[in-house]
Amino acid sequence: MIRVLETPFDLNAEIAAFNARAGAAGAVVTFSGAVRGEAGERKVTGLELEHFPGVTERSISAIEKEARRRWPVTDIDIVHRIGRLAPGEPIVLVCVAAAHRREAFEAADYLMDFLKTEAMFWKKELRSDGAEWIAPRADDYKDAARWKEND
Amino acid sequence: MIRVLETPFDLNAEIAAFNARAGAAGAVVTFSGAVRGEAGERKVTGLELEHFPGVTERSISAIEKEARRRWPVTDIDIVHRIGRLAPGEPIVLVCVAAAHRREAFEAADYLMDFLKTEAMFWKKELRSDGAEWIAPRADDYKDAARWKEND
Amino acid sequence: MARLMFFGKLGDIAGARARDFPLNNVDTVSALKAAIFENDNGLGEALGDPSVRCIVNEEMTRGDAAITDDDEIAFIPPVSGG
Amino acid sequence: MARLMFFGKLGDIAGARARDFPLNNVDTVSALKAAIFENDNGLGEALGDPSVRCIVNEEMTRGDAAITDDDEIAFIPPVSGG
Repeated sequence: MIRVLETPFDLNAEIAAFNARAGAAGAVVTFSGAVRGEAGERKVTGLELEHFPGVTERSISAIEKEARRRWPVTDIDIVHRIGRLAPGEPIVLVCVAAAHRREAFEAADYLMDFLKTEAMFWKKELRSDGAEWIAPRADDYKDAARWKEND
Repeated sequence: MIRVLETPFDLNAEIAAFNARAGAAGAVVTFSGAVRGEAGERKVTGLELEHFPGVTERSISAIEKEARRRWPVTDIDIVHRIGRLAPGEPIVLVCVAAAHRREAFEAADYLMDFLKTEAMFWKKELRSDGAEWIAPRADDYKDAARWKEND
Repeated sequence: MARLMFFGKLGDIAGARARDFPLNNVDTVSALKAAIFENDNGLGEALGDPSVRCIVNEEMTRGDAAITDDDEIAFIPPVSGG
Repeated sequence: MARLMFFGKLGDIAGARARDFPLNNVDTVSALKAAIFENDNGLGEALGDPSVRCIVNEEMTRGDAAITDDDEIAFIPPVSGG
């Protein structure tokens, strides 16, 4: 299930619902990202996340579909915030269930790498010294490149 | 925090407590394993997990310490069941918090590989066709070998 | 009138997330960028950055796509989710 | 009397998780295994498996450790957590 939400979501309630639905598979990996309160030495007062309605959802759906093609996972949940976020608020949650842990870990890792570098979101960091649109770090592109298949 | 528990634990409550304490770091990865109801074609009626009091806790502590040496994680929780478990019950929970997702993913993955192959637990599978002590799969040893450092 | 959309920092530079724009004789994305540059050097320059991609009617374009006054033309800078 | 402990399948084979055992002249782990074999062939054979490790007074031993009647000697088959 993929959701792009304009209002805060309850991370723990989402994880609990996923576990109730999918936990019997055997292995569940969750990743959650929260807004950090600082960027280097500078204080972050919030984030603003933009998306492209329809197109963003389809970009996530394509990433999820590819993860399901690569690993025999039994269930995937992806929740991504848009709009204005305060420090400490969850931005993203990925939950993956599978029979064995390796598949669950790899699929969750894969999903996050591509949510960072291919899903259609734009993120503005609001700081005490001004606002800045954030591009993925070089490491994010390197992480995504790990999954290149030799074909 | 490391806990070895003789009675069922509330997976979602543990995750929620970890998120409350450690979630502000930015990235949280959780892994949970549950007893599966079947092994191949055979029905599993439960598991029995033995440990070596004191020695088991120290073996987990050594694994956690090594994970902290390798990655700049800000927090780790490890919960592991012993005793009699029914299908669907959680056996193990690993939670890792870090500033960035790569560290959190790798440390959680590492912890699970060594909880499977080095932590002092013994697991008996109770099935409709009898009981069997379970050794790690060849893949489990292979997974653990991935982390070998060239030194 | 084509519907132009600007995401991320391009929206800030354009001063709007969306704008109607008469294409007149403009019939490709690159010609559109040139026409925008004539009106607004700063925005035109930003659109010319090789990292900026173009989505026409919700489909990612490759190279220099043909466009008409019925199209929705979105300019997107590098994405950054998660 | 030394305190012997048997974990996992070794406990099933021994018929007990722990047992007191007089070492008499036995002063190494390998001599202990031989002495156990004399009493209980099945258990002695299981302890002889190269995958079985020995923990003396909560410390993993390497090779053939010396032991005394005051020691706690634990035999462990391959572990399997998680």
